[in-house]
Amino acid sequence: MDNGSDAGNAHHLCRNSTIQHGHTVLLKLPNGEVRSIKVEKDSTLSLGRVGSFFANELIGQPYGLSYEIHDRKLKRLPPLAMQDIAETDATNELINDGDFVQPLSVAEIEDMKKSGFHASEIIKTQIEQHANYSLKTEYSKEKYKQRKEAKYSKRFEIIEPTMYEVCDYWFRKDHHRIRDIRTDTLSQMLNLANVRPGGKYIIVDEASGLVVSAVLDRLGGECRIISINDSDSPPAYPVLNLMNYDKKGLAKVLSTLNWSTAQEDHVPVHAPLDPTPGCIYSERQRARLDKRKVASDAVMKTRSELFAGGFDGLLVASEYDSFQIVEVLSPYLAGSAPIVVQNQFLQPLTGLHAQMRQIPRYLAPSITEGWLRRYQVLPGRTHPTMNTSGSGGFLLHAIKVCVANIPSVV
Amino acid sequence: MDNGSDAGNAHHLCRNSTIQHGHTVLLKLPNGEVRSIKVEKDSTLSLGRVGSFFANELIGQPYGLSYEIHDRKLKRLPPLAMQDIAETDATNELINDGDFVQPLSVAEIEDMKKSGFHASEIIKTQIEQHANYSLKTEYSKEKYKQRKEAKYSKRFEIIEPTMYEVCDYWFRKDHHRIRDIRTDTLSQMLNLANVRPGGKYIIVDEASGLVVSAVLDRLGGECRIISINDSDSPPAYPVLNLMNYDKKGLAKVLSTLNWSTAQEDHVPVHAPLDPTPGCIYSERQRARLDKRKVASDAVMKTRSELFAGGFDGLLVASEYDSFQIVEVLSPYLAGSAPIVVQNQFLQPLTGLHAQMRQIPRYLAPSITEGWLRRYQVLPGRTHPTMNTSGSGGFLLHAIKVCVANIPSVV
Amino acid sequence: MWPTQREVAAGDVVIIWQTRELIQPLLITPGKDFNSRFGHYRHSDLIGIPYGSKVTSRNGRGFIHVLRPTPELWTMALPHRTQILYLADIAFITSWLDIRCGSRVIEAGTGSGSFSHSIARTVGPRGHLYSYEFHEARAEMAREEFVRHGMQDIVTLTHHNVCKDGFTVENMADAVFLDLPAPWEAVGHAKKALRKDRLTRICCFSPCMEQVLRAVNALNEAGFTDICMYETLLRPHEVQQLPTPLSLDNVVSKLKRLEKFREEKRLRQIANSKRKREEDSDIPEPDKRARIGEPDTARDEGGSRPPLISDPHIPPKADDEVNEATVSWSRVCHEVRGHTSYLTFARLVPYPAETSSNGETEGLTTTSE
Amino acid sequence: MWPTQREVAAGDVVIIWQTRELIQPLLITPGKDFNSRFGHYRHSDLIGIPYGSKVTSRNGRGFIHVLRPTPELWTMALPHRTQILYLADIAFITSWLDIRCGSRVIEAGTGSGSFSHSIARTVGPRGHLYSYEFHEARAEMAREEFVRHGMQDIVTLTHHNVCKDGFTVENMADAVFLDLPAPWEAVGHAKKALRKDRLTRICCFSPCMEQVLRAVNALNEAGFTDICMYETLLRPHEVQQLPTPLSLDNVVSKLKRLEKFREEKRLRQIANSKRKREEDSDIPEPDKRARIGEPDTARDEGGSRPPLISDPHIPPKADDEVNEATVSWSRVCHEVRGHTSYLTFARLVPYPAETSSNGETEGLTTTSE
Repeated sequence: MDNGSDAGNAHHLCRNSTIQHGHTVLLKLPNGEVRSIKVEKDSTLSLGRVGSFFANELIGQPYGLSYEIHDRKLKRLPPLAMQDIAETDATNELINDGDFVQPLSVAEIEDMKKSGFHASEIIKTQIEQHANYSLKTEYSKEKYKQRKEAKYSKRFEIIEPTMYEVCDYWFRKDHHRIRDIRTDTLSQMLNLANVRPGGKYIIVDEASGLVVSAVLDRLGGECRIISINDSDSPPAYPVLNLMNYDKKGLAKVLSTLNWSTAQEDHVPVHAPLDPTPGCIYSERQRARLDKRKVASDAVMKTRSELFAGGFDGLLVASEYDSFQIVEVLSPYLAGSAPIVVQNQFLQPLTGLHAQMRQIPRYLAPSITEGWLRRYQVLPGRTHPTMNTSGSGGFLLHAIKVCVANIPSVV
Repeated sequence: MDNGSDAGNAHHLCRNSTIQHGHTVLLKLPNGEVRSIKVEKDSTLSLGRVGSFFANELIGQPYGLSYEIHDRKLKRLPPLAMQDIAETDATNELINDGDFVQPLSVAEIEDMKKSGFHASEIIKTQIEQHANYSLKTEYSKEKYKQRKEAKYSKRFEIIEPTMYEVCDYWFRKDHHRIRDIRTDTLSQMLNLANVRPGGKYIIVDEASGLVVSAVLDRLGGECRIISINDSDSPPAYPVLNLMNYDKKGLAKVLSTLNWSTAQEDHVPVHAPLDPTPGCIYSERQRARLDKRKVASDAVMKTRSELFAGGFDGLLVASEYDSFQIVEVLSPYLAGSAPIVVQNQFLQPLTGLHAQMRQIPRYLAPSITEGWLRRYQVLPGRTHPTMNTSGSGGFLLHAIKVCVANIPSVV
Repeated sequence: MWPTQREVAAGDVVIIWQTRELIQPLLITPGKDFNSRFGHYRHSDLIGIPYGSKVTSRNGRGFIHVLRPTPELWTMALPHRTQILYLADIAFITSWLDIRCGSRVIEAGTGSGSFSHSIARTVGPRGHLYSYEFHEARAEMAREEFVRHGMQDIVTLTHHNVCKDGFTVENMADAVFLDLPAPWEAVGHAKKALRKDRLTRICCFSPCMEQVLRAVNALNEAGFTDICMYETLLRPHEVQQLPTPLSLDNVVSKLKRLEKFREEKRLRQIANSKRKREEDSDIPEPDKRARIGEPDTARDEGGSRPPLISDPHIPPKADDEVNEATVSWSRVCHEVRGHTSYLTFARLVPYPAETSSNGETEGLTTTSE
Repeated sequence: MWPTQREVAAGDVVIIWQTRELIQPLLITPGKDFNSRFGHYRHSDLIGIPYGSKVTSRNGRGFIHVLRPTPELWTMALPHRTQILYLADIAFITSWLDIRCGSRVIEAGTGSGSFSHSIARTVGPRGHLYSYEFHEARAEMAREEFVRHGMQDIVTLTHHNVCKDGFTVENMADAVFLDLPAPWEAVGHAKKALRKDRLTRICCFSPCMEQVLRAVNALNEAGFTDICMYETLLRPHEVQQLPTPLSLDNVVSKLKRLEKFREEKRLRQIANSKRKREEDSDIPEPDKRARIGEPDTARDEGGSRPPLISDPHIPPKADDEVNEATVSWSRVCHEVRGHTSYLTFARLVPYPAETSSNGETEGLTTTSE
């Protein structure tokens, strides 16, 4: 059973099902906005207009429930039934297209003036806009009312940090930092890479750790991941923060190399790791030496693990020349292992495709683009959302095969 | 009123509303296939399994009706009501996905054998497939029945050659030859180019004449078109054949230059067009000289017309370097005239965009991709078609502006 | 419709293009000024200049483009009275309904007039648009707009509830377009208005699926055939000029230099610390010494990084040999329109059964036109 | 599930990849042969080779790739018993339903097992899939397949009409997936099967909109919340190696050469004809002469064109200076999948009201796990 208590287990990086001190959690506000907030014991959490409450109120609570704030105390609310829900598009639709339900804005009046309309025409329009509201269908009125309600409600929901929700949150918040990877594309990456409990994966993740987090979450840590980055420091994977993993448990399943240490002919420039005989060291210096040795040993161990090969899949979301990446890392894949490369542009994958299909080691490279459509399903008002994301990224996938010619004859 | 009789009028290239001797018409067969056929007086037209009939039966008939063949005679049929219609997807769906309603095919049996299945398993599957049929929902049974019916019906429909139908026919028949221009994209081209009665347009049409035909059809010939092609012969515009235009009327609204004669510094290498004094000419030679002179005069006149400029729009569907095309032809556009360039690939338009936006003469170049979705709307069975076209082409549009700096001060 | 002469004249409605997001109509009125954050302009200075001109504000605050209105530009510039129709829908509907020069078309309701302008342009003076608007003030505004745009001879606007009262014409329209909340209530009236001597067409424009299902049913019951439904959208692509993707070689050489630099620094620090220890050998507590030295070292390591060292949050893409090459890549814009409305189409076929008592078995007849 | 060892062993199910369109499963059985148009192969020759090997037929007729099965490859290779689920839907449903290592999942019906294989792979031995199939023979085939694929410990298959008889488990599933013609009939049963101690999720997979509307209603009435609906598809892009677009300069120079050639030819013909006329001056009828000469000239003009002259139906792109440069351009394949099904999702929230009599006003409680 999922429970935060066994997060330290080497084989399990379970998702926390209750909120604990120090967790970063996602909250959905009445206007649909999702915000991340750190729950520190004994602190006060402020949600702006929605109100403030004591963090301790949340600690120990399960994820996924809704609350209302009353005098800094939380009251658990029943989930909203469909008839109580405002339009999915309420905000966008009214702002972009539905100006007609609002009186003329200052900008509109300015525009009318500039367009040579007489003052009388402007006043007429103003009146019309108001009249308009009373003429609107029940449907529109309801929308307007609900939007007003959303503005003033004190309701919020703790979002369960599933991979889907975390990806969706980042895609809305800052799609550039996750390289435009939308929920559908991320899901396809996991399936195309045959991510399964017990698997070993090589991941190049310049998507703020989204791909690494997704694999870890999908497998509850029952896996081994080597991630390759481009920096001399361990990679900053801000997405991973939302998973609230135990650091020690994480270190057991996830190791990192960079493009230099991932080279087989890499010669570390490091100093002797054992104390130089005859030198006197302070305790701190000794501790530093030890730490260096531990770090260096870890890199050496990860290198050996990478070079030993036999990995079950390669997932790439990187800004660098993707053909080079695939060429450098595919030797460490087992035969029949999938290769999945993501890009927010089509053109680099087109080039990658043209290069890979020249090489027999890569079977059947294919490029796909995800297409996703969300619908509003309120009674009598079913339609796709009026606004949507234009692009959720592109994928190239292929299968690594062995080029050695094995003949067979009947 | 639309009528073929006034096709010779210089200002009208009306669409024919009745079928005449010599017309090429589109017929829709019971299986949904659309075929083009030339209606020659006193001939017999054969529609394969559907049957044959005398061409004269069709002459004088309006477009858009349905018939059944009885003893080489046509019987006019009422249009099909919704409840009599087979699934839009019937054919494709059953072939691609619905193998389950069919007994195993020979190929499937072969595949099962190869996969190491025992004969007993294959027989079991066979039986299952049959059992399956009896278990199917009423819905599937109906589909199956209707498909069978479609196979044997003698019904056919004369399609009215609207621009929409003609584009759709060519898109299905040979999308390469119309450069992947789908109905939605073609429609957008006409609107983006502000095609309106009385307008003058420059068109580069390597889409088998689809763009030229669309503009002519939209305006009923109330326009002037100069088309530029890449050959020394007049362009072959097979799409235009379906419009069944009167040749003389057509010549009055449509003239053609090629990339050589469209150059301002072009010097024709032509021989003297008047008879050489002292030479004796046969009647035929004289006629040939006259014809050469007429052709040459026409080219000269078209050149003057082009170089005089003031055109209302430029439409391009070409394989050549589109930036060169735009640069060569945009000087002949009036200020504020739209430029619309189509391509079946995105990449060349990306390049064109990058080049055009460096040049102040082109205002706001924008690239769009058409998206079109068709639904089946049978009672209780509403859904988008299971198969669809992946791409209907890309468009770049911009506005030609005047670069001369006009200052204004208050 | 809008004038077609080459130069701007007094009384013309022009489109002032300031930015892609700021496009607005302007009625050229001598004596008036046009003021915006892109400068101040006299209307009279615009008279006589060619359409499509770029005009610079003499005070140097900017420039504008003076464009000839088209229905497409008008749609980008018009004052929204209702949710408007956009290019993809208008273009597709026009084609499917076979609206051409000379067509007679019915639309209900007029709304913001986006469709009306496009259809009036297409049918021209030989055709006609019968436009119906239920809402009185909106109808009045549209009527004035049509006059201002010189469309009064092409468009007849009627303030009218077509669901209740039907259309003002009978047996004469080539095509009907219904943008109404309950199109099924107007389908019967539409059938009356359509001409019966040839194939005619209808389109219902409805945002919700439930409306489609009801409209389809009503069309079928009214005898319309070939009922089909479409959705169409434009996917706008944006082009970006980006540096060519860096080779891994650049990263590796940078990481190597970085490692070497760090190691040299560390050795320098050890040497320094050793020298200090030897110099300060009178001090008996090396641990304290080290403790004092530690923060320095830590600060040094953290604070005096060479410029090559990366912030771990920003991958270090730049290198000594800066990559000057760029590529033009494109992608669909991040946020795009995902839905406008469902377009339900149908045809009305002039089958003789309509006028004869024995259509089923009647032989071939030729309609006279 | 399928073995994970590196080499092919007897009894393994492998995927034989011949072409993109010809992918099939093979049960490795020593003594058997595999024959196809890409050659003949002994099963025993495949035993011991690494997965992912390319194997050449010794008779030189071709080669095959021997791949390790994955649910994705299986979906491409499986014998279709029903319309199957494809990657985009399976992947998205898995994510939305939060199916992970260790999850307990219900699916109805089993169908061709495409979804079952993917889910079994994902939940692994710590999780479980309860799969229900109404159709007996289909259930039997799936059961055998699951055994052949080593999935019997992960999947429990029940031959059962879930709409009528409900599920065999209660209060224990993390997620339910309904691929049924009338999912609304199973929604109540699904609610019973889902665990109540935490957030759980459901998905209904329906091709038609009318099914969605009914399912949404049933879910709402059963107390499911956050009801939403999605569609997802993959757009496959194809890459083409094409010649770089030709410059207009090439066309112009070609057209000029062509014009010159024609003119020279014409002058030659005139000269020839003149010479002939002078030679044959005893013949009194130049008209007839010309008439005789005419067809020759015509044939010559039409038949002996230089190779540069274009067929008017095929634009002449080639030139002397042939453009060797190519570009890699891509576009979406011409015919693609346009719809699979609508995915209706909902959540079941463990609100205390479920277990308490006064949920509306009850204060904050902490569920114990």
